Amino acid sequence: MILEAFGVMLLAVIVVLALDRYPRIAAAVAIIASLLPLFALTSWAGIMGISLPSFLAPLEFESSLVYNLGPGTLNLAITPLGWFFLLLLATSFPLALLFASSFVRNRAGGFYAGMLLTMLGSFGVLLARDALTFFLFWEIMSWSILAMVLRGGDRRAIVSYLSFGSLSAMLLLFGFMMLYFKTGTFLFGDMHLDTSLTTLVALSMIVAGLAVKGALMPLHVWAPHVYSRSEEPFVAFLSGGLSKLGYFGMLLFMYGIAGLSLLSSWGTFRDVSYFGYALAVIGAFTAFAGTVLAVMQDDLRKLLAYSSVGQLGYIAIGIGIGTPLALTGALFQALNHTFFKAVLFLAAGAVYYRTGKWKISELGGLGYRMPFTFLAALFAIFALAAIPITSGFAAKWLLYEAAIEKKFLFVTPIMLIAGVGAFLYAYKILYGVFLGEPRYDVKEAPISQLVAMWLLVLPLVIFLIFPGWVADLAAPILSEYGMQPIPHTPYVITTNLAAYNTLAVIFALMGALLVSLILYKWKPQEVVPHEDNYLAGEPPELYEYISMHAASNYYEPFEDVFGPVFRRGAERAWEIILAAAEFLGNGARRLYTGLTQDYSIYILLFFLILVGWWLLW
Amino acid sequence: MVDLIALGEQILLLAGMVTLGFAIGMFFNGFARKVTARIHNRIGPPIYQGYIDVFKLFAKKTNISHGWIFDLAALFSVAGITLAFLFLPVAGFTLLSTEGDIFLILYLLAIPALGFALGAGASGNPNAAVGIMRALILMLAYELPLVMVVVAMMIHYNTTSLATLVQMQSGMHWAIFVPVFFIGAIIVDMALQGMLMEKPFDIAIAPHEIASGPMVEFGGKHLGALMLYKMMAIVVETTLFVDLFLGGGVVLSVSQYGWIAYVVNFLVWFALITLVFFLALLINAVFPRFRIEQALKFYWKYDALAALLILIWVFAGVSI
Amino acid sequence: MRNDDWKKVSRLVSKKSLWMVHFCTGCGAMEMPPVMTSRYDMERFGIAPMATPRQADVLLITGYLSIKTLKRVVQVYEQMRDPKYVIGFGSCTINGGMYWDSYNTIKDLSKYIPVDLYIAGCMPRPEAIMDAFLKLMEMIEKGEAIGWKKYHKYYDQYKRNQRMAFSYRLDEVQDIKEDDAK
Amino acid sequence: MVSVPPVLLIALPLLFAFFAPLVNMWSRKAVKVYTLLVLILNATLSYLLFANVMQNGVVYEQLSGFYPPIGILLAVGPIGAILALLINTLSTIVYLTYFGEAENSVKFSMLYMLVTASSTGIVITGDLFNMFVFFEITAVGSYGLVASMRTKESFEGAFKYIVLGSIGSAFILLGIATIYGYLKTLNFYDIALRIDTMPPTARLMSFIFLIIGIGVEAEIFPLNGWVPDAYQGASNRVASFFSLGPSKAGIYAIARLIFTLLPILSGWQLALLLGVFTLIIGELAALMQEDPKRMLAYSSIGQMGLILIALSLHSETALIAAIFLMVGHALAKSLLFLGVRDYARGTLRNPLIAAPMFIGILSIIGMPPFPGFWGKWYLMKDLASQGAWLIMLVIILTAIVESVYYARFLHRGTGGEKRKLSRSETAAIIILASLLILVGIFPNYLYDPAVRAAASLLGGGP
Repeated sequence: MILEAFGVMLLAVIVVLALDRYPRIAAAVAIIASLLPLFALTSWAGIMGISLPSFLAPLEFESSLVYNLGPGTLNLAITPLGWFFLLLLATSFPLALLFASSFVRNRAGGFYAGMLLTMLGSFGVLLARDALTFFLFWEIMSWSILAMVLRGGDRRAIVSYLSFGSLSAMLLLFGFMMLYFKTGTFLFGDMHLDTSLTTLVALSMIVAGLAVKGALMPLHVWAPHVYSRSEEPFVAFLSGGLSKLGYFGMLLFMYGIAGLSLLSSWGTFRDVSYFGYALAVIGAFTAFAGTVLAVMQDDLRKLLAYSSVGQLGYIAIGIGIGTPLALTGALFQALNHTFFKAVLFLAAGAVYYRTGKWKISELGGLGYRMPFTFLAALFAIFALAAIPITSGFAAKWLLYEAAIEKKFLFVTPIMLIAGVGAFLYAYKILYGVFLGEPRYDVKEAPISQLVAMWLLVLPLVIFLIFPGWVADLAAPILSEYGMQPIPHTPYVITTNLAAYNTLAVIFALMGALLVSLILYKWKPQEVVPHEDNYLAGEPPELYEYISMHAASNYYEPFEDVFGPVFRRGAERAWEIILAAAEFLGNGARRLYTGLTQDYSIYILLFFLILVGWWLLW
Repeated sequence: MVDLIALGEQILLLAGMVTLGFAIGMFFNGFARKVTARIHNRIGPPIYQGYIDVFKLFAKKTNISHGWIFDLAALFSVAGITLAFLFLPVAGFTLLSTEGDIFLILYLLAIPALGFALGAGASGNPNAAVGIMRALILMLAYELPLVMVVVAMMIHYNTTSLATLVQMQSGMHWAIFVPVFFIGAIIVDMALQGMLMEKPFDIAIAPHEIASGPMVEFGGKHLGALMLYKMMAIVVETTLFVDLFLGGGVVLSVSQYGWIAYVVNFLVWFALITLVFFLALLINAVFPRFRIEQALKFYWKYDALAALLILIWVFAGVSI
Repeated sequence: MRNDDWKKVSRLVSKKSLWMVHFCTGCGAMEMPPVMTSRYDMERFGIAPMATPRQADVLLITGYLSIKTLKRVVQVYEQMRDPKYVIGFGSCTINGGMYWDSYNTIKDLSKYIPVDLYIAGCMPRPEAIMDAFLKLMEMIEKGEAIGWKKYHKYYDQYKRNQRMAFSYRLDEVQDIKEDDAK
Repeated sequence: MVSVPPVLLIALPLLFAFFAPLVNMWSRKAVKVYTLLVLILNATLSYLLFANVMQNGVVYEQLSGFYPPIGILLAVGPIGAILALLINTLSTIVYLTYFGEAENSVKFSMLYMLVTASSTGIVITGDLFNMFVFFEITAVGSYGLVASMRTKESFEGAFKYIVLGSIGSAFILLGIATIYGYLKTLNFYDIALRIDTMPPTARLMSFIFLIIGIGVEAEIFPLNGWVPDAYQGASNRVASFFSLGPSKAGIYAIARLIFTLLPILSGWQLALLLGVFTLIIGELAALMQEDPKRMLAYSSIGQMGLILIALSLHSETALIAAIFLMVGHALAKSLLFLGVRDYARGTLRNPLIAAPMFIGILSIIGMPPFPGFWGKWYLMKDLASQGAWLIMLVIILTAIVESVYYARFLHRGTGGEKRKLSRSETAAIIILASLLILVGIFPNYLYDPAVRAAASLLGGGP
């Protein structure tokens, strides 16, 4: 069934390519095709005892699919971990396509084809049960992303993506091959790793390769360029969905294949393996630096890109700590990030669709013009900033608890301060784009875009009320790793340190809002136009000469303090490496002088060297 | 049925405490102005001035709004600060604090701030935007030493729940009596100065520079709601400090002394938050204002460095 | 409680909390600091300076007003919320004072915005200012400070006068006069 | 299955090539069709031969009535069959593009047929001197093909090629002479049988002579000075043809040399070293190229290095990898060379060009599911099982360098106004791309022959 689904998707790729001139029909075909695998998977999951209504129960996953390809075998199976990420991807993907149906006008066929290919690749990765399958689908996904980046046509984006993608691929390949050298098999199920150095190096390489896609610093260089120079529906899926695959891989390799005991065998610090500790520290650094860089951006897409980098860092922290609490937190954060970042990128797309502007300092006042877009973005921003009226808080809370539980004294403050930093850029988006001086008289975004955004907001609401459901989803994953699921009910999550009851928060908030609403509605009010604003009494007719939108260089004092430290650090390093390669390349190029006599002398010299070598031997 | 009655009692208690909290907050407004006036060798307003001001603001005949996003400020700031208050242990009453922990409170404190910022931004006044920018950077600044000390404490006491923390400090085992957390208390008090936006950290409001910053467009009932928020925020933030370092003001055990304990604890709590606020006022009365990057550097250099020492101390203590 | 009683209570309380925005137009602003600081300390009566007209109840016009400044003053006055009061400082606001023959200053402030209270003198002493505030409080309590109501009632007249003042060309003034004639 | 005498593959195009001027006298326009028909015929024959070899094993044919080792022997093993099929099919496809051109040169068609035939000859012959002859024909034909553009650059390229090619031929001849002097035989298998009787000095000497000579044709560093200039000077069609025909024949000859003729340890080590150097130098030099054709030429050098590494590892897995790499490279590079005609902004705006070229690049940088990926995967697998981490590291680093310059290359084609290629060129690159996809998605169709070829080569057979 799943192979048929893949076949259908491939077919759909060709069909949408042919429908290049009819974007709407192509979109419809792509959406239908993107829903099919989900059905196929659910039916497959149903065979194995998973069905959608009861997907919250702990499950058994067994049977797998083997497909002999000649040079290798593809082993596919659905696992709890894969299932979790599949749900994220398969729900956000059709919605991104729905958004695209009104957003993408030029060369639509190529767009949908590329999107379907990325989806195909990511499905394969999630179902893979051996290294070959994993790598094969991983790279299919990787180059279809490249195809989408090419549509943007930005030099830095293309070069940085392809070189980092290649680095990631090669690290993975190297790692897989080292594991093959140690175990003689590519099958994940048969890999029994020992505690040798080779295994450690292999695992580190694999994790580093995966971290490239997960945009962990300092391997994140490609992400801002790619996120900021591609079409928004795609970026929404890339940042929301595909970047999670890196963390899926980390979970798979660190806990599914290597296992906690193996990781601990290389040394532990307070019951956390050094391996995990390093990952957590890198994750914390990423969370902080990503946030600081996001605050400094003026381009809306770049801001969101760095924000993605920062938020993904939290997932790495959770995976690094590696307790049930932390892993649940990491999965929860992955879930949240999928949806809120998709909403934010789509909202940015909707804003661009109406105004044609990306710069925050050039936008403004759209909150009253595009109220539904604004509200969706506001909700996503609440989730991003982990305000406890969305599900965003529960994930961060789990991670904080996990870090405190394991006594991560230096990581926890960094995480927390990165969380505060998120308020800064969150407000920059809100103010710069949606609040302040209304500069554009535009309509609300098209209905398809609104529907896509609001459907993506929905999970944020659901898991606000029922954070326990995520813990339910995480339970089979944890039990596969030999861990106990965290104690929870649908509303209450309990840890050794404290408890978090969402119902209490929600009801208290409702009560408080009710009281303040009564207080507020007590007196009538009139709405005045934006021009009626206090500017030391300056009369409104002067407003056409001055902009009242204070959004350019919004955090200038902040940039003065942090800018010298953080701006373009990793990028500078990458440029230096590239320059070194170019230096070597120039050297190699100069060997080809273009003179025939030189080449003849090369041959002669080569001959003499060979003879000399032989004589000496 | 019994459950319903218990629930009703609980809700009444919460409502009563919230009302009391607002009342104390309004009292603090007059108190602050009186204290400052006395330090300036003035007579100052009557101590009930806060009540009058709020009443007057809500009694204004006409109110203006810049649209529905602008109105969110009033709604969210009052509701959010009430929510934060409810999740704190106050004077021996746990209220809802067993349902959440310190991180929840830190994030709940962001609801009114973001709501306020939302409304201020929606007014479209550049002064408001600049004020919010300063407030957010200031928040980033003071949060670092604050969370460093809080994390050190949480790891030291091995809990993140404030209710548990207060319980562990009962019997006068206050955290402030632990030498290292005495330093911690000083650090957090510095952070509190920023949280309360008293001088030298009243950068966001700065009436003479940016026309009271975020509040520039708020008048009448909107300003009344914001004043309620500001006043309640003083109560919440000082209570947070008292809960962290001064055992939440709990001196008598309820099981031993019955209702007398409630009264005494309440009075002690009130005395302690007044004391903490009074300290902040003393600093406020004599200092000029920092620039925002000076504040950032102050917190991240000196305050955070001191907090780092505490972290290192706890680090050493834990690993032994 | 009847509506009138409520209004009375409201006035009684409101008079104890007068927030003012002082428009530093002329030399009168010089007299404000002594009033605010420890010598006279007007905060005793709940009077506090405010940064913006949105928050303020009292507008102080502290001296002469040029035409250009008047524009701003009107803008500020209109941004204040009801009930709002105006106090004119010194003779400049009453009859132009020492600028009585200037082409560029207004002579009678109450032509343009309703003034509840004038303080005579050039300059008025801080005691006079304190006295004015107490007088204003009294007026508020009695319901006599009704400048804001007058502004609503005679809005057209005030606007006309303002337009006359703002017009710098004679023919514009002529036009306004012709409009009035109709 | 029809049994096809292998000699037809060589003889027919040679023969028909000489008839081309006659056809030309009859009708100038018919020459293209005529050539195409010959090439199709040859491709069909090569397919039949391939099927035959796959079914019945190695096909031998002795020419001119003498028995081996005196007579000339044609021995078509699996690898020869694969390469013969590859060369003939692809040269047919590439020739298609000539139809889009107004120019109609009978000389070009003749030379094209000639080089096709001789390249095929190299891969199916079983005789050392015969191979030399074919090398000479290939080389001479290639000089002409390079120069057929009649521009300054093409003459320059052709001249360099002539000089270096002649030096190479001289070295081959020296090698052959050495071997013949000692063993009095030219048959591969005869030599292989009796090679141990040669004194080690002479053996090594002949190896050195031969590898230098063949290396010139197989684009091995430092013998490949002609490559960038010749590829740049040649027309796209010719460059494309070179990367599928003569270069593959050259690398095949090296395989033959190090597997059958002189299977000595130091030879493999030398080949490995050469492969690594060629890979590094080729990829690094390509990094700094602005001209797309020149860049592709350097990239070809790098790929040759990779293939040479795979060959010199001397294991079955690595040989399978080498075959996948050869096929992948032949398909992808000939595609790319065709696609880069007038390469500039806007080329990739045209989906019919962009998609095939994208696929070609993906195959070259080793992305699944294209032949290049299978090649790299197998090569790495073999290296890993031997624990050759250093070589793996080199391959990985060069792959990253490769992706950087291909990324720049791709960027140069984006944006701007949509550009077009002629219809026949578009058709050719689409066909090549679909072949890449087919081989990539159904690798087992190439995998089984490759396994046989590897077994046969390792066993010392053809």
